[in-house]
Amino acid sequence: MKVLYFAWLRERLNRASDEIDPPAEVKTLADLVHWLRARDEALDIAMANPALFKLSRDARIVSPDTPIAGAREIAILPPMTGG
Amino acid sequence: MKVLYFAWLRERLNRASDEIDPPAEVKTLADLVHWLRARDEALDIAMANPALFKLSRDARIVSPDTPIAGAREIAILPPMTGG
Amino acid sequence: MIRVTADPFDPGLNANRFQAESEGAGAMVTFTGIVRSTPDRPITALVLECYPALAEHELAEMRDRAIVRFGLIDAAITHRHGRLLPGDTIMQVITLAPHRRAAFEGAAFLMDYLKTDAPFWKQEETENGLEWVAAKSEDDAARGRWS
Amino acid sequence: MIRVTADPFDPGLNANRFQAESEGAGAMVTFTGIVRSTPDRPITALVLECYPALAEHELAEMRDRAIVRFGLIDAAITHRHGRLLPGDTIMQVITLAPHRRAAFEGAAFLMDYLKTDAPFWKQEETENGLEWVAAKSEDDAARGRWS
Repeated sequence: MKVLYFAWLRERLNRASDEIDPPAEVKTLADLVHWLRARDEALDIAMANPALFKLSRDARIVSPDTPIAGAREIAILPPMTGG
Repeated sequence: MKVLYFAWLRERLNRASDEIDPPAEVKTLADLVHWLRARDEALDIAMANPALFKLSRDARIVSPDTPIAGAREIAILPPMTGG
Repeated sequence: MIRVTADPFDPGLNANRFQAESEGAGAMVTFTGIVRSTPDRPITALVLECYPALAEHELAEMRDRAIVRFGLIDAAITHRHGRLLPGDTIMQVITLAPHRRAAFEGAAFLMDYLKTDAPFWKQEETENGLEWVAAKSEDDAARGRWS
Repeated sequence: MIRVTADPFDPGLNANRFQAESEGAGAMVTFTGIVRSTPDRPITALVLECYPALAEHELAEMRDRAIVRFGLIDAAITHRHGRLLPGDTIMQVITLAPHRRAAFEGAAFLMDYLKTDAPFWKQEETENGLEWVAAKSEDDAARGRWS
Protein backbone atom coordinates (compact mmCIF):
# COMPACT_ATOMS: atom_id res chain seq x y z
CA MET A 1 0.00 0.00 0.00
CA LYS A 2 1.21 3.50 -0.87
CA VAL A 3 0.91 6.61 1.31
CA LEU A 4 1.17 9.99 -0.42
CA TYR A 5 2.23 13.24 1.27
CA PHE A 6 1.46 16.63 -0.26
CA ALA A 7 2.66 20.24 -0.11
CA TRP A 8 4.47 21.29 3.08
CA LEU A 9 3.96 17.85 4.60
CA ARG A 10 5.85 16.35 1.66
CA GLU A 11 8.60 18.94 2.14
CA ARG A 12 8.93 18.36 5.88
CA LEU A 13 9.27 14.61 5.30
CA ASN A 14 11.57 15.10 2.35
CA ARG A 15 9.66 12.52 0.34
CA ALA A 16 6.38 12.35 -1.59
CA SER A 17 5.35 8.84 -0.60
CA ASP A 18 6.02 5.68 1.40
CA GLU A 19 5.44 2.08 0.47
CA ILE A 20 4.00 0.50 3.61
CA ASP A 21 2.77 -2.82 4.92
CA PRO A 22 0.88 -2.08 8.15
CA PRO A 23 0.15 -4.88 10.66
CA ALA A 24 -3.32 -6.43 10.89
CA GLU A 25 -4.37 -4.35 13.92
CA VAL A 26 -4.22 -1.19 11.75
CA LYS A 27 -7.78 -1.30 10.46
CA THR A 28 -8.87 2.28 9.73
CA LEU A 29 -7.29 5.41 8.30
CA ALA A 30 -7.17 6.85 11.81
CA ASP A 31 -5.28 3.74 12.97
CA LEU A 32 -2.93 4.13 10.01
CA VAL A 33 -2.14 7.77 10.82
CA HIS A 34 -1.51 6.76 14.43
CA TRP A 35 0.80 3.93 13.32
CA LEU A 36 2.67 6.12 10.82
CA ARG A 37 3.22 8.88 13.41
CA ALA A 38 4.56 6.36 15.95
CA ARG A 39 7.29 5.25 13.58
CA ASP A 40 8.28 8.67 12.15
CA GLU A 41 9.11 11.62 14.39
CA ALA A 42 9.03 14.19 11.57
CA LEU A 43 5.51 13.09 10.61
CA ASP A 44 4.48 13.01 14.26
CA ILE A 45 5.54 16.64 14.73
CA ALA A 46 4.10 17.81 11.38
CA MET A 47 0.73 16.25 12.28
CA ALA A 48 0.62 17.62 15.83
CA ASN A 49 -2.89 18.94 15.02
CA PRO A 50 -4.33 15.97 13.10
CA ALA A 51 -7.76 17.62 12.68
CA LEU A 52 -6.19 19.97 10.11
CA PHE A 53 -5.61 17.13 7.68
CA LYS A 54 -8.01 15.45 5.29
CA LEU A 55 -7.45 11.84 4.28
CA SER A 56 -8.12 10.07 1.01
CA ARG A 57 -8.41 6.44 0.03
CA ASP A 58 -7.88 5.56 -3.63
CA ALA A 59 -8.41 9.19 -4.67
CA ARG A 60 -11.61 9.75 -2.69
CA ILE A 61 -11.75 11.94 0.42
CA VAL A 62 -13.03 9.73 3.25
CA SER A 63 -13.56 9.96 7.00
CA PRO A 64 -10.86 8.72 9.41
CA ASP A 65 -12.97 5.70 10.45
CA THR A 66 -12.88 4.29 6.90
CA PRO A 67 -11.22 0.82 6.73
CA ILE A 68 -7.95 0.56 4.84
CA ALA A 69 -8.44 -3.08 3.81
CA GLY A 70 -7.94 -3.41 0.04
CA ALA A 71 -6.75 0.19 -0.41
CA ARG A 72 -3.97 0.83 -2.92
CA GLU A 73 -3.30 4.52 -2.30
CA ILE A 74 -3.81 6.54 0.87
CA ALA A 75 -3.04 10.27 0.99
CA ILE A 76 -2.55 12.71 3.85
CA LEU A 77 -3.69 16.16 2.75
CA PRO A 78 -2.71 19.41 4.48
CA PRO A 79 -5.30 22.24 4.41
CA MET A 80 -6.03 23.03 0.77
CA THR A 81 -5.49 26.41 -0.84
CA GLY A 82 -6.91 26.04 -4.35
CA GLY A 83 -9.27 28.31 -6.24
CA MET B 1 -39.63 71.29 -24.93
CA LYS B 2 -39.89 67.65 -25.98
CA VAL B 3 -41.60 64.83 -24.06
CA LEU B 4 -40.59 61.26 -24.91
CA TYR B 5 -42.79 58.19 -24.35
CA PHE B 6 -41.33 54.69 -24.26
CA ALA B 7 -42.38 51.06 -24.68
CA TRP B 8 -46.07 50.29 -24.06
CA LEU B 9 -46.74 53.94 -23.16
CA ARG B 10 -45.49 54.95 -26.60
CA GLU B 11 -47.71 52.28 -28.17
CA ARG B 12 -50.83 53.29 -26.26
CA LEU B 13 -50.35 56.92 -27.32
CA ASN B 14 -49.45 55.94 -30.86
CA ARG B 15 -46.54 58.36 -30.86
CA ALA B 16 -42.99 58.48 -29.45
CA SER B 17 -42.93 62.14 -28.44
CA ASP B 18 -44.73 65.46 -28.16
CA GLU B 19 -43.45 68.97 -28.70
CA ILE B 20 -44.95 71.01 -25.85
CA ASP B 21 -45.04 74.53 -24.49
CA PRO B 22 -46.49 74.30 -20.98
CA PRO B 23 -47.86 77.42 -19.22
CA ALA B 24 -45.85 79.19 -16.51
CA GLU B 25 -47.71 77.54 -13.61
CA VAL B 26 -46.27 74.14 -14.67
CA LYS B 27 -43.09 74.31 -12.63
CA THR B 28 -42.03 70.73 -11.78
CA LEU B 29 -42.06 67.35 -13.52
CA ALA B 30 -44.99 66.34 -11.32
CA ASP B 31 -46.86 69.47 -12.51
CA LEU B 32 -46.00 68.58 -16.08
CA VAL B 33 -47.35 65.03 -15.79
CA HIS B 34 -50.54 66.44 -14.26
CA TRP B 35 -50.88 68.97 -17.09
CA LEU B 36 -50.18 66.37 -19.80
CA ARG B 37 -52.73 63.94 -18.33
CA ALA B 38 -55.40 66.65 -18.18
CA ARG B 39 -55.13 67.31 -21.92
CA ASP B 40 -54.80 63.68 -23.13
CA GLU B 41 -57.24 60.99 -22.09
CA ALA B 42 -55.11 58.08 -23.41
CA LEU B 43 -52.16 59.28 -21.33
CA ASP B 44 -54.42 59.87 -18.32
CA ILE B 45 -55.63 56.25 -18.46
CA ALA B 46 -52.18 54.78 -19.18
CA MET B 47 -50.74 56.62 -16.17
CA ALA B 48 -53.57 55.70 -13.79
CA ASN B 49 -50.87 54.51 -11.36
CA PRO B 50 -48.29 57.30 -11.71
CA ALA B 51 -45.98 55.79 -9.05
CA LEU B 52 -45.04 53.07 -11.57
CA PHE B 53 -43.30 55.57 -13.82
CA LYS B 54 -39.86 57.09 -13.58
CA LEU B 55 -39.19 60.50 -15.06
CA SER B 56 -36.09 61.90 -16.68
CA ARG B 57 -34.93 65.39 -17.49
CA ASP B 58 -32.29 65.80 -20.20
CA ALA B 59 -31.36 62.10 -19.99
CA ARG B 60 -31.01 61.98 -16.18
CA ILE B 61 -33.51 60.20 -13.93
CA VAL B 62 -34.83 62.80 -11.48
CA SER B 63 -37.49 63.05 -8.80
CA PRO B 64 -40.98 64.45 -9.63
CA ASP B 65 -40.32 67.66 -7.70
CA THR B 66 -37.48 68.63 -10.07
CA PRO B 67 -38.14 71.96 -11.90
CA ILE B 68 -38.64 71.80 -15.66
CA ALA B 69 -37.30 75.30 -16.34
CA GLY B 70 -34.62 75.14 -19.04
CA ALA B 71 -35.20 71.46 -19.83
CA ARG B 72 -34.93 70.35 -23.46
CA GLU B 73 -36.04 66.73 -23.15
CA ILE B 74 -38.38 65.14 -20.61
CA ALA B 75 -39.16 61.39 -20.70
CA ILE B 76 -41.88 59.32 -19.08
CA LEU B 77 -40.52 55.82 -18.43
CA PRO B 78 -42.69 52.75 -17.77
CA PRO B 79 -41.22 50.09 -15.42
CA MET B 80 -37.94 48.92 -16.93
CA THR B 81 -37.20 45.34 -17.93
CA GLY B 82 -33.54 45.35 -18.95
CA GLY B 83 -30.76 43.01 -17.95
CA MET C 1 -16.34 50.38 -20.17
CA ILE C 2 -20.01 51.12 -20.85
CA ARG C 3 -21.48 50.11 -24.19
CA VAL C 4 -25.09 50.35 -25.38
CA THR C 5 -25.30 48.92 -28.84
CA ALA C 6 -27.59 47.36 -31.44
CA ASP C 7 -24.68 45.20 -32.67
CA PRO C 8 -23.80 41.69 -31.49
CA PHE C 9 -20.72 41.42 -29.29
CA ASP C 10 -18.45 38.59 -28.17
CA PRO C 11 -18.74 38.15 -24.38
CA GLY C 12 -15.67 35.91 -24.05
CA LEU C 13 -13.45 38.27 -26.03
CA ASN C 14 -14.87 41.20 -24.00
CA ALA C 15 -13.94 39.47 -20.75
CA ASN C 16 -10.46 38.48 -21.94
CA ARG C 17 -9.68 42.04 -22.99
CA PHE C 18 -10.99 43.50 -19.77
CA GLN C 19 -8.91 41.00 -17.76
CA ALA C 20 -5.77 41.78 -19.79
CA GLU C 21 -6.14 45.56 -19.39
CA SER C 22 -6.32 45.50 -15.60
CA GLU C 23 -3.57 45.27 -13.01
CA GLY C 24 -3.82 43.74 -9.58
CA ALA C 25 -7.08 41.83 -9.96
CA GLY C 26 -7.24 38.39 -8.36
CA ALA C 27 -10.88 37.77 -9.23
CA MET C 28 -13.09 38.42 -12.22
CA VAL C 29 -16.82 37.70 -12.35
CA THR C 30 -18.91 37.94 -15.49
CA PHE C 31 -22.66 37.76 -15.81
CA THR C 32 -24.05 37.11 -19.28
CA GLY C 33 -27.75 37.35 -20.05
CA ILE C 34 -28.95 35.12 -22.89
CA VAL C 35 -32.20 35.14 -24.90
CA ARG C 36 -34.15 32.14 -23.70
CA SER C 37 -36.83 30.20 -25.53
CA THR C 38 -38.32 27.26 -23.65
CA PRO C 39 -40.78 24.52 -24.65
CA ASP C 40 -43.24 26.04 -22.12
CA ARG C 41 -42.93 29.47 -23.66
CA PRO C 42 -41.29 29.33 -27.08
CA ILE C 43 -40.33 32.71 -28.50
CA THR C 44 -38.97 33.53 -31.93
CA ALA C 45 -37.17 36.69 -30.83
CA LEU C 46 -36.70 39.21 -28.04
CA VAL C 47 -37.03 42.85 -29.07
CA LEU C 48 -35.43 45.44 -26.79
CA GLU C 49 -36.36 49.08 -26.83
CA CYS C 50 -33.95 51.53 -25.27
CA TYR C 51 -33.40 55.20 -24.45
CA PRO C 52 -29.70 55.26 -25.34
CA ALA C 53 -28.62 58.61 -23.87
CA LEU C 54 -30.23 57.79 -20.52
CA ALA C 55 -29.05 54.17 -20.59
CA GLU C 56 -25.42 55.17 -21.05
CA HIS C 57 -25.62 57.65 -18.21
CA GLU C 58 -27.43 55.28 -15.80
CA LEU C 59 -25.13 52.34 -16.55
CA ALA C 60 -22.05 54.51 -15.98
CA GLU C 61 -23.47 55.72 -12.68
CA MET C 62 -24.29 52.18 -11.52
CA ARG C 63 -20.79 51.07 -12.50
CA ASP C 64 -19.21 53.94 -10.55
CA ARG C 65 -21.36 53.22 -7.50
CA ALA C 66 -20.44 49.52 -7.57
CA ILE C 67 -16.72 50.31 -7.85
CA VAL C 68 -16.83 52.53 -4.75
CA ARG C 69 -19.16 50.33 -2.72
CA PHE C 70 -17.36 47.03 -3.23
CA GLY C 71 -13.80 48.28 -3.77
CA LEU C 72 -13.71 46.99 -7.34
CA ILE C 73 -10.69 47.55 -9.54
CA ASP C 74 -12.97 48.08 -12.51
CA ALA C 75 -16.36 47.09 -13.91
CA ALA C 76 -17.87 47.01 -17.39
CA ILE C 77 -21.40 46.78 -18.75
CA THR C 78 -22.40 46.00 -22.33
CA HIS C 79 -26.10 45.97 -23.25
CA ARG C 80 -27.71 45.28 -26.60
CA HIS C 81 -31.00 46.55 -27.95
CA GLY C 82 -32.98 45.75 -31.09
CA ARG C 83 -34.18 42.31 -32.23
CA LEU C 84 -32.29 39.34 -30.73
CA LEU C 85 -32.71 35.61 -31.39
CA PRO C 86 -32.80 32.74 -28.87
CA GLY C 87 -29.27 32.00 -27.72
CA ASP C 88 -28.07 35.56 -28.46
CA THR C 89 -26.23 37.43 -25.74
CA ILE C 90 -28.38 40.31 -24.42
CA MET C 91 -25.94 41.88 -22.00
CA GLN C 92 -22.85 41.33 -19.92
CA VAL C 93 -21.55 42.68 -16.63
CA ILE C 94 -17.88 42.21 -15.70
CA THR C 95 -16.30 43.00 -12.34
CA LEU C 96 -12.62 42.89 -11.41
CA ALA C 97 -11.58 42.90 -7.76
CA PRO C 98 -8.67 41.93 -5.54
CA HIS C 99 -10.71 39.05 -4.05
CA ARG C 100 -13.70 36.92 -4.96
CA ARG C 101 -16.35 38.24 -2.57
CA ALA C 102 -16.20 41.80 -3.90
CA ALA C 103 -16.24 40.58 -7.51
CA PHE C 104 -19.35 38.43 -6.87
CA GLU C 105 -21.20 41.05 -4.84
CA GLY C 106 -20.38 43.84 -7.29
CA ALA C 107 -21.73 41.80 -10.21
CA ALA C 108 -24.91 40.77 -8.34
CA PHE C 109 -25.47 44.39 -7.26
CA LEU C 110 -25.09 45.66 -10.83
CA MET C 111 -27.51 43.04 -12.15
CA ASP C 112 -30.13 43.86 -9.53
CA TYR C 113 -29.93 47.59 -10.31
CA LEU C 114 -29.85 47.02 -14.03
CA LYS C 115 -33.09 45.04 -13.98
CA THR C 116 -35.07 47.92 -12.48
CA ASP C 117 -33.14 51.12 -13.26
CA ALA C 118 -31.72 50.82 -16.76
CA PRO C 119 -34.05 52.15 -19.47
CA PHE C 120 -34.57 49.01 -21.54
CA TRP C 121 -37.93 47.42 -22.30
CA LYS C 122 -38.31 43.87 -23.56
CA GLN C 123 -40.90 42.47 -25.91
CA GLU C 124 -41.23 38.76 -26.56
CA GLU C 125 -41.98 37.83 -30.15
CA THR C 126 -44.08 34.65 -30.50
CA GLU C 127 -46.34 33.22 -33.22
CA ASN C 128 -49.05 35.49 -31.84
CA GLY C 129 -47.03 38.67 -32.24
CA LEU C 130 -45.20 40.91 -29.80
CA GLU C 131 -45.92 41.14 -26.09
CA TRP C 132 -44.30 43.44 -23.52
CA VAL C 133 -42.47 41.65 -20.72
CA ALA C 134 -43.97 42.65 -17.37
CA ALA C 135 -41.64 44.17 -14.77
CA LYS C 136 -41.18 41.71 -11.93
CA SER C 137 -41.88 42.68 -8.36
CA GLU C 138 -39.15 40.19 -7.35
CA ASP C 139 -36.68 42.39 -9.25
CA ASP C 140 -37.71 45.34 -7.10
CA ALA C 141 -37.22 43.16 -4.03
CA ALA C 142 -33.77 42.09 -5.27
CA ARG C 143 -32.79 45.72 -5.77
CA GLY C 144 -34.14 46.52 -2.27
CA ARG C 145 -31.48 44.21 -0.77
CA TRP C 146 -28.81 46.84 -1.41
CA SER C 147 -30.46 49.93 0.12
CA MET D 1 -16.74 19.88 -18.08
CA ILE D 2 -14.02 19.28 -15.50
CA ARG D 3 -10.42 19.96 -16.46
CA VAL D 4 -7.29 19.79 -14.28
CA THR D 5 -4.34 20.82 -16.37
CA ALA D 6 -0.80 22.19 -16.32
CA ASP D 7 -1.47 23.99 -19.61
CA PRO D 8 -2.73 27.55 -20.03
CA PHE D 9 -6.34 27.90 -21.17
CA ASP D 10 -8.44 30.72 -22.64
CA PRO D 11 -11.23 31.63 -20.17
CA GLY D 12 -13.22 33.70 -22.68
CA LEU D 13 -13.16 30.97 -25.32
CA ASN D 14 -14.08 28.42 -22.64
CA ALA D 15 -17.12 30.47 -21.64
CA ASN D 16 -18.23 31.11 -25.21
CA ARG D 17 -18.08 27.40 -26.03
CA PHE D 18 -19.93 26.44 -22.89
CA GLN D 19 -22.63 29.01 -23.63
CA ALA D 20 -22.99 27.81 -27.23
CA GLU D 21 -23.31 24.14 -26.25
CA SER D 22 -26.17 24.67 -23.82
CA GLU D 23 -29.89 25.04 -24.48
CA GLY D 24 -32.37 26.98 -22.41
CA ALA D 25 -29.96 29.02 -20.29
CA GLY D 26 -30.94 32.63 -19.62
CA ALA D 27 -27.98 33.36 -17.35
CA MET D 28 -24.30 32.48 -17.30
CA VAL D 29 -21.88 33.40 -14.52
CA THR D 30 -18.14 32.91 -14.73
CA PHE D 31 -15.60 33.29 -11.98
CA THR D 32 -11.97 33.60 -13.05
CA GLY D 33 -9.10 33.47 -10.56
CA ILE D 34 -6.02 35.42 -11.58
CA VAL D 35 -2.43 35.35 -10.22
CA ARG D 36 -2.02 38.59 -8.31
CA SER D 37 1.19 40.44 -7.53
CA THR D 38 0.79 43.68 -5.58
CA PRO D 39 3.23 46.43 -4.57
CA ASP D 40 2.63 45.38 -0.93
CA ARG D 41 3.44 41.77 -1.70
CA PRO D 42 5.18 41.40 -5.03
CA ILE D 43 5.51 37.82 -6.24
CA THR D 44 7.35 36.51 -9.27
CA ALA D 45 5.19 33.40 -9.65
CA LEU D 46 2.55 31.22 -8.05
CA VAL D 47 3.34 27.51 -7.96
CA LEU D 48 0.41 25.13 -7.55
CA GLU D 49 0.81 21.57 -6.39
CA CYS D 50 -2.04 19.19 -7.08
CA TYR D 51 -3.23 15.61 -6.56
CA PRO D 52 -4.81 15.24 -10.02
CA ALA D 53 -6.82 12.02 -9.58
CA LEU D 54 -8.41 13.32 -6.40
CA ALA D 55 -8.89 16.84 -7.82
CA GLU D 56 -10.80 15.56 -10.83
CA HIS D 57 -13.06 13.46 -8.67
CA GLU D 58 -13.71 16.20 -6.08
CA LEU D 59 -14.37 18.89 -8.69
CA ALA D 60 -16.82 16.63 -10.54
CA GLU D 61 -18.62 15.91 -7.29
CA MET D 62 -18.83 19.62 -6.37
CA ARG D 63 -20.13 20.38 -9.84
CA ASP D 64 -22.83 17.69 -9.59
CA ARG D 65 -23.87 18.88 -6.16
CA ALA D 66 -24.16 22.49 -7.38
CA ILE D 67 -26.26 21.43 -10.38
CA VAL D 68 -28.77 19.63 -8.16
CA ARG D 69 -28.83 22.19 -5.37
CA PHE D 70 -29.31 25.31 -7.50
CA GLY D 71 -31.13 23.77 -10.48
CA LEU D 72 -28.30 24.62 -12.87
CA ILE D 73 -28.44 23.62 -16.51
CA ASP D 74 -24.72 22.86 -16.40
CA ALA D 75 -21.48 23.88 -14.70
CA ALA D 76 -17.80 23.63 -15.60
CA ILE D 77 -14.56 23.91 -13.66
CA THR D 78 -11.09 24.31 -15.11
CA HIS D 79 -8.10 24.46 -12.74
CA ARG D 80 -4.43 24.83 -13.56
CA HIS D 81 -1.43 23.61 -11.61
CA GLY D 82 2.31 24.15 -12.01
CA ARG D 83 4.15 27.48 -12.17
CA LEU D 84 1.99 30.50 -13.13
CA LEU D 85 2.98 34.13 -13.64
CA PRO D 86 1.22 37.29 -12.40
CA GLY D 87 -1.82 37.95 -14.60
CA ASP D 88 -2.17 34.27 -15.56
CA THR D 89 -5.55 32.62 -15.16
CA ILE D 90 -5.46 30.06 -12.34
CA MET D 91 -8.93 28.64 -12.61
CA GLN D 92 -12.44 29.26 -13.87
CA VAL D 93 -15.91 28.23 -12.75
CA ILE D 94 -18.86 28.60 -15.14
CA THR D 95 -22.53 28.12 -14.29
CA LEU D 96 -25.50 28.12 -16.66
CA ALA D 97 -29.02 28.49 -15.29
CA PRO D 98 -32.50 29.56 -16.37
CA HIS D 99 -32.25 32.71 -14.21
CA ARG D 100 -29.60 34.91 -12.65
CA ARG D 101 -29.94 34.04 -8.98
CA ALA D 102 -29.19 30.32 -9.46
CA ALA D 103 -26.24 31.10 -11.73
CA PHE D 104 -24.73 33.50 -9.15
CA GLU D 105 -25.35 31.26 -6.16
CA GLY D 106 -24.07 28.15 -7.93
CA ALA D 107 -20.82 29.89 -8.87
CA ALA D 108 -20.30 31.34 -5.37
CA PHE D 109 -21.02 27.91 -3.83
CA LEU D 110 -18.51 26.21 -6.13
CA MET D 111 -15.85 28.79 -5.32
CA ASP D 112 -16.36 28.47 -1.56
CA TYR D 113 -16.07 24.66 -1.74
CA LEU D 114 -13.16 24.77 -4.12
CA LYS D 115 -11.12 26.95 -1.76
CA THR D 116 -11.25 24.38 1.05
CA ASP D 117 -12.01 21.00 -0.56
CA ALA D 118 -10.08 20.78 -3.82
CA PRO D 119 -6.60 19.27 -3.45
CA PHE D 120 -4.46 22.17 -4.65
CA TRP D 121 -1.73 23.84 -2.64
CA LYS D 122 -0.28 27.24 -3.53
CA GLN D 123 3.25 28.52 -3.07
CA GLU D 124 4.17 32.13 -3.65
CA GLU D 125 7.52 32.67 -5.30
CA THR D 126 9.28 35.88 -4.24
CA GLU D 127 12.87 37.12 -4.24
CA ASN D 128 13.29 35.20 -1.00
CA GLY D 129 12.20 31.88 -2.47
CA LEU D 130 9.02 29.85 -2.18
CA GLU D 131 6.51 30.11 0.64
CA TRP D 132 3.36 28.04 1.18
CA VAL D 133 0.14 30.04 1.20
CA ALA D 134 -1.65 29.53 4.53
CA ALA D 135 -5.20 28.20 4.44
CA LYS D 136 -7.59 30.96 5.48
CA SER D 137 -10.07 30.48 8.28
CA GLU D 138 -12.37 32.89 6.42
CA ASP D 139 -12.51 30.35 3.61
CA ASP D 140 -13.75 27.75 6.07
CA ALA D 141 -16.35 30.25 7.26
CA ALA D 142 -17.41 30.96 3.66
CA ARG D 143 -17.83 27.23 3.03
CA GLY D 144 -19.82 26.94 6.27
CA ARG D 145 -22.49 29.26 4.80
CA TRP D 146 -23.75 26.40 2.63
CA SER D 147 -24.14 23.65 5.22
